[in-house]
Amino acid sequence: MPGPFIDDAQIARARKLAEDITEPIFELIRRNTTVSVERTVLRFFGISDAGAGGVPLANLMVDRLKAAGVLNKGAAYWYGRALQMGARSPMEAVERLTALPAEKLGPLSPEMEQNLRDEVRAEARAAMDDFKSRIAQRDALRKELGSGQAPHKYVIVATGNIYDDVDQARAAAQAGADIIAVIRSTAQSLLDYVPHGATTEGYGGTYATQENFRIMREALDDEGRKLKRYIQLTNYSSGLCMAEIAFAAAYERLDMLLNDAMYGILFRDINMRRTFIDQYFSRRICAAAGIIINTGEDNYITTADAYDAAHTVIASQFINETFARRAGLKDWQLGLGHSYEIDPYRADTLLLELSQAMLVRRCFPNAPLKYMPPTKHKETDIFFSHAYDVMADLVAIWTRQGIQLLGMMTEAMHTPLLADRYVALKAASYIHRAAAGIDEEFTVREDGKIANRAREVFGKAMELLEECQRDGMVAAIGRGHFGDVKRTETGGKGLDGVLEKAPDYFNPFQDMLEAP
Amino acid sequence: MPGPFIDDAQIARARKLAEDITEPIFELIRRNTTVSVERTVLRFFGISDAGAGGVPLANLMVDRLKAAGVLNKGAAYWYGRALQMGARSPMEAVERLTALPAEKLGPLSPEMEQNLRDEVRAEARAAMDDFKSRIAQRDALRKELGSGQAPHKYVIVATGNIYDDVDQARAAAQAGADIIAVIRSTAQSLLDYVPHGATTEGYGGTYATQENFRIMREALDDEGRKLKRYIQLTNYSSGLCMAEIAFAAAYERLDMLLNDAMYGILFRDINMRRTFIDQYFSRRICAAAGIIINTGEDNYITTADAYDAAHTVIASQFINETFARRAGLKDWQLGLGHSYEIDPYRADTLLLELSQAMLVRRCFPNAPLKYMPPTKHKETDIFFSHAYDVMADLVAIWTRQGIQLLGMMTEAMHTPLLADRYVALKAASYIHRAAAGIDEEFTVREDGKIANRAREVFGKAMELLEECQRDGMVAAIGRGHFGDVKRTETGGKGLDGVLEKAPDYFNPFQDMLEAP
Amino acid sequence: MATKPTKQIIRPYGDRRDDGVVQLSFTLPVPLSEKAKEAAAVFARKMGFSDVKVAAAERAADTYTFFIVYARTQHSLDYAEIDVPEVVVKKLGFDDLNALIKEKVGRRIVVFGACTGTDTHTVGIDAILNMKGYAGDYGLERYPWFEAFNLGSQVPNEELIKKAMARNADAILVSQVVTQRDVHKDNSRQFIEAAKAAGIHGKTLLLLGGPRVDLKLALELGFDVGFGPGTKPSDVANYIVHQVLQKEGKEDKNVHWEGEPK
Amino acid sequence: MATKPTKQIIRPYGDRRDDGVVQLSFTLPVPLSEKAKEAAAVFARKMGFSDVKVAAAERAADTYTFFIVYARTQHSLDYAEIDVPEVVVKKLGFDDLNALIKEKVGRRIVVFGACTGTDTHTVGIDAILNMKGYAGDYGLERYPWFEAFNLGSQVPNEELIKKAMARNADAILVSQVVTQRDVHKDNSRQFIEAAKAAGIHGKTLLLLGGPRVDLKLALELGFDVGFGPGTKPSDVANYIVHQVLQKEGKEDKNVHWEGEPK
Ligand code: B12
Ligand code: B12
Ligand SMILES: Cc1ncc(COP(=O)(O)O)c(C=O)c1O
Ligand SMILES: Cc1ncc(COP(=O)(O)O)c(C=O)c1O
Repeated sequence: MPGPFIDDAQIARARKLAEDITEPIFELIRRNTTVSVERTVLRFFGISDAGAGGVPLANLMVDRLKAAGVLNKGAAYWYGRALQMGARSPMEAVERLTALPAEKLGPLSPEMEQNLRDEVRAEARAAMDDFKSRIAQRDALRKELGSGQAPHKYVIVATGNIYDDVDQARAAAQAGADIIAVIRSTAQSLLDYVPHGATTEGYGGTYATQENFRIMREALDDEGRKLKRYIQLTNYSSGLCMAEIAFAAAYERLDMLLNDAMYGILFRDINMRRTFIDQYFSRRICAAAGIIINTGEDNYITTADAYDAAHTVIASQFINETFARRAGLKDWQLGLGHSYEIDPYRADTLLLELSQAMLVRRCFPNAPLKYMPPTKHKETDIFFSHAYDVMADLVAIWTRQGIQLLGMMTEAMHTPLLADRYVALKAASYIHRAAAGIDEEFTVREDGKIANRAREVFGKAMELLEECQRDGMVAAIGRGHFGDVKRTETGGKGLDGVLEKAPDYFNPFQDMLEAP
Repeated sequence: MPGPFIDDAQIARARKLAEDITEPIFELIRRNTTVSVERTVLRFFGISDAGAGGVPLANLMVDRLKAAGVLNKGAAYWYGRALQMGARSPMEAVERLTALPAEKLGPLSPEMEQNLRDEVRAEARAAMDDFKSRIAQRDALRKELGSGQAPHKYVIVATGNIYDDVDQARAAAQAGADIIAVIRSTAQSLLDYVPHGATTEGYGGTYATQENFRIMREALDDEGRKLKRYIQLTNYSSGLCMAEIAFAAAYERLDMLLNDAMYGILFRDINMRRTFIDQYFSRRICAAAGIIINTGEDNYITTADAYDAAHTVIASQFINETFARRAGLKDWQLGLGHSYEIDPYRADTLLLELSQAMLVRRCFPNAPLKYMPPTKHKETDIFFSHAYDVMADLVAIWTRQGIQLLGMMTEAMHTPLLADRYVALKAASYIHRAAAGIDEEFTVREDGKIANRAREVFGKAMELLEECQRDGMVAAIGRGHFGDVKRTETGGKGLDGVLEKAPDYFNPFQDMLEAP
Repeated sequence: MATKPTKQIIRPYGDRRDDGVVQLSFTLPVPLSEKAKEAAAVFARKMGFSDVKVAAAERAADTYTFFIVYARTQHSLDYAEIDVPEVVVKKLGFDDLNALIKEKVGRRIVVFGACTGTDTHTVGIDAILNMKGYAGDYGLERYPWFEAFNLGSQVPNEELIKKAMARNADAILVSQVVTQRDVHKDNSRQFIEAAKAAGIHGKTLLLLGGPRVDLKLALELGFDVGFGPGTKPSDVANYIVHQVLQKEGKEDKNVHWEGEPK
Repeated sequence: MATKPTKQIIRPYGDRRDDGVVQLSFTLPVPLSEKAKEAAAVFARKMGFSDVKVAAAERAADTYTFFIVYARTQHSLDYAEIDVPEVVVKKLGFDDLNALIKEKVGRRIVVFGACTGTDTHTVGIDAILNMKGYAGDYGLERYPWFEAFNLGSQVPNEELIKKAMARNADAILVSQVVTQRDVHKDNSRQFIEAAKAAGIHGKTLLLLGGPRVDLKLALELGFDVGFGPGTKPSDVANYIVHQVLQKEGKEDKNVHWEGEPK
């Protein structure tokens, strides 16, 4: 049982600070939209195909509207206009709209405007019903088959080829995996569109496409039925297409998504404003779809030192939590990320890691949490790396992580081989079986190293939150407080995809998603 | 910090029971001697050479005396007779005595007898001084170089060839080993003599010979100087030559010895009486030589089930302790054996193993203890076996074991390769570094599984001790209570080497060793 | 008999079909250095590997370096050509087997077992013979239609043979666990010599078992059969019953069954 | 130059000198069965191993079996013949190197670095360039006589070259960490094409680094040098200074020094 370590009042204060910090950003979110949000709206309407050269229709349409300077009214509005012009299919809607000269895009009579919006709203409701029925299907199967015991064992497949991924995902499920993550190809987060169709070529991962999602989910449903255990699927709602991927993933019945309010800014040099706006809509979708998000605080301590920067993880988790709650996510959907990353050549690392993981548990008692394995200090000595991973398995079960990404003994070399996953799953199963309930066997001493370290880290996290509140998030990020990476508000990729909403901006999905 | 779990009074009661149990055996020990004890006496006098065909002179002489029916007076006495006959060297003493016809072995005049004994006593004192000076040398070097932090990492070498053993022992020391055990060739424990000289052929191990001890100790002294860390050496004072090996080992400055009051009976089918008598003298030597003994309770749970037979380990440890204390050994010399052997496919094994190790700590707070790794359930899947060993590393540091034999990932296949030791040492160093002091971080809950299991095991151990006290050790062993192995008092090997002492039995070394 | 199957070429699977990825580790008796790493790579290439990655070079000691290598093998294999006897008869359970002995043999089958030579590892032979059995499978002592004698460990080969002959045993079971420097082979050969000398070789069934035993080795050494790791008592019971039946001409010589040694 | 050394034949050391023991693991795309085990053994023998022990056969999935094999290789190697360049000059420390630049070059050496292409792994290039450095060794930014520009990650090759040319850089440092499907090679080749197009190839020093980079690969790809895992900033600093001196004719072309890439 993780100690108290700190007063409840202190934790409440941290939460309050995080709310203060994010407050101004919600103002930004309220006032603006992005190309990606608008493409998501179109995808909700079923515009998921691609045109010639593989360019998604949603992109064709949004780019056209943006070029014409009218996207600020909302893509839903223009979709309605296209329908009014007699389009009988999404494809036709796109064709009609993109064919229109800019001067034909002026406003209609107030009555027609009203009609159009009513019609679009009706269609949006139907689309939302369809969407929800997909989620219900997923939940039904999950209930029917049941899941394994937490920590749910999460492994990645990353062959670059969706069909090889399927093979390996099935194998992993048979070897005991509860969650399959299909890692994306390295460059995808910087693409301002979602690639289309089944793909067989990728670097360091496989493209996230709706069709790839479908193929994998189908395979896992099949495998889950055989194994009589539901296998969860996750991918990345991250990069320049956060919201679109959230939609495609939810629609294809994924269970989780990597989704962080700041990862793109820090680790992908994506513009801040763009990221904040996109993350909000993507999280609204996740909230509605019962998707568990996985945040990326673990990444901070791959660039910064894990011992020195431990507090940044905690501070960021409070911020991520606030962003998430305000987007409607419930505590059970918060797979807040953290990891076992302290240099193993230091002394007391098991105590330090336990301290950190217990502190996270203490601060977020109802979140599943997502625990990541050692990566940065992994050695090419696979035997050592395996032993190192085993300690992370222990901390995961000890601190009741909901989700545990299993370490791979070949982490320092290559994306996992089929056998690497097998080895990791077998060890984790052993450790979980051996140590389940260990937290209930001990009381943590309030005067020990674990408790003292937890208090120290929490104290520093509070200082950082205070600074963020005082000087603003933008300044804090500018000073490199998170992951040792510095970014500016107007730097980074994708700022040109941000635009201020017109007064009559229309987005029926956002309205529905935000409805209490 | 291991809990109280049980009352101090209960533990005191266990100790009292063990004393009652061993009491009658000390009667047996007082009244009898063995060929091996007598050979040891001769070795003390420097008779360590071998004759033609490699037969040790001590054997030649003792066999001759036994055949003549006069060994019950003590070999020391006959050694004195040989000296009186003018022998100027051990070799000559043997030659003279073995050449004598039986009828020439009658008693001398009372005065001559007295003289003879005085002379022999004087020589024995000189021998003992020499012996002690060797121990002092060892202790001085140990002090000069210092030892690593406990748990001392103990690895075995077992090539069969002492020179290869030296190579591998040096390599192991460089990789972090604190203690080197040279495993004996499989059949040696049943040999009723100690082989002679340097040996290069053995099965599953290398012969324990005085020369092999010397060669290895010399190499480790050299290596220790280079590493600025004293490297301890251990071997087996076990089988049919317990006491002789204890002498040779002490003389060659070994630091520890495997030495158990019952192992030979149970696992080598050596006669009970023989074993009890031999172990006493061997332990007297260890006590004087500051040698840490390692008992063999870990073996019980390789034949019996580790979960079911956990209490037999505890009961036996109390018995071994009593035997040891009565032979003059101090608590710091008691490397009581236990191990991490519960089937890893059971649930809660880490809790169960922690419980057991904490219970042992609770019962024997001042003993170094010797912790053994998993062996029986090791798999040929070396990655799994490595993960399994890592958990034993954790329990070892957690429960402050003085000595930890490191598990080998290839345990289920072969005696360790050089690389296996390297892998084990690297992992254990990591775990020890990561988790040192973890016991001080927690209070064990008295209502948890760990505490309850400890109480259960202790309770059963008490029952077994009560039974042994009531019905005697012989009966208990006869019922297969220890290691599921049944033995009778007059069965097994080596009974013919036991003989009742004559009223004028003479053994100046025993007198000196027993002097307070 | 199944018809000759078509070709089925396989190669190791690392991250994709047929990539040929193999992990190796070995120690070279040289100090850790760039030269040592290069030597490890040369070694791997000599062993026929390509795309050699010397992933780790660890200083195991001053003059020993431990290497971990990932590489690709060019070799492939026709899996269809791997020849392993086909399973034909379903293995019988405890009750059925006893019933079969009762009905067809009509007397208790007598077996003797021991761990012979200097080997003291009794857990394996106990697993096969003792009541308790192994992995939930009863030992031969439990079978009413077997009469099983377990002589324990460190039993001289001659003694085992003598005692078995005195009871006219149908089968003798020899366990060998210690294998260093092939001591198990030496001891097994000595057993066979003794069995020949006693005139029971070719008559009494001679079974060899242990963690490093397989059918091929046992046959080479002169035994009738060999059983390796994970053997269940019922595998052994089935084998003995079928052999006794075949010896007595009550069953076809070519019968194979599930669970027999391969 | 040392004289040609005498033969030094080595083989892997398992438990004794020259026993040739090697551990292997690999996966075959077949279900776990006796036949699969035999296939694994056949495979190991095809790879030239003898005394093959298929230690473990694990059911990794319904149609995949993971094997662990111990075997002996018959190959040996003449360690004396392994050719690795000899170290001649002692590597210079921080102060000495700065002094050397000041004295012999007489101006600050300008370097530009980045992790180019789609690769975002900055930790490696940061370790070389940033103040903080790596493993207790200062980064190039800390050297008063270096002027170091770190452009970060995901930098297009052309952009790096353009910026470096604008400052008349002495050296350009390219980091490549992601290697799947040889993306690092493709990107590196593209860098070299761009450098050629810009006319700086053969003029500006071009350094490649990353966990899978070594000298051989870097040369093959058209770089001047390559640095692999564990590189310290001072290794790189030494290399650059000596190369600049040699380019400017202030040092002999054949000088080698400790810590240079091998
Ligand atoms: C338990 C054990 C011991 C116990 C033995 C207690 C006892 N009474 O049996 C003790 C602690 C006493 C011991 C001592 C030694 N041991 Co030990 N021991 C083991 C251990 C840990 C487990 C063996 C075991 O019980 N396996 C479980 C049984 C069920 O498996 P099994 O024997 O394979 O049997 C199965 C099959 O093979 C088959 N089978 C076996 N026999 C037969 C016979 C027939 C006829 C049939 C049909 C089937 C059959 O059926 C069984 C059920 O499936 C192994 C390591 C390991 N994990 O394997 C080392 C191991 C076997 N021991 C080893 C050694 C070297 C020794 C010593 C020689 C060390 C020493 N020098 O002091 C000593 C002395 C023993 C001696 N002279 O024989 C080595 C052998 C190395 C080698 N390959 O040569 C091993 C592999 C450990 C190691 N890695 O070094 N050991
Ligand atoms: C930290 C890390 C990350 C961080 C990177 C943060 C950052 N800003 O750098 C994050 C979490 C963001 C990340 C993301 C990804 N990563 Co990453 N990551 C790692 C990790 C854990 C450590 C790398 C590291 O920092 N090493 C420490 C530095 C100091 O070592 P180094 O880079 O080798 O540098 C040294 C030398 O090589 C040399 N050097 C390096 N460059 C240069 C240049 C010059 C000129 C010179 C002279 C010397 C030099 O000097 C340095 C000091 O000695 C490795 C696994 C591992 N343990 O190695 C995976 C790893 C590199 N990542 C991998 C992958 C696949 C990814 C992703 C593509 C996954 C995905 N699809 O999402 C993403 C996307 C990244 C992208 N597009 O590039 C794979 C690469 C597989 C492969 N061989 O292709 C690895 C090996 C993990 C794995 N086993 O799958 N990753
Ligand atoms: C939140 C989040 N998004 C995305 C990624 C992956 O990176 P990419 O941007 O290449 O998809 C990570 C990596 O761990 C992450 O934590
Ligand atoms: C006390 C003791 N003696 C001896 C041995 C070794 O057996 P052997 O009798 O073959 O020397 C062991 C094995 O672990 C032991 O624990």
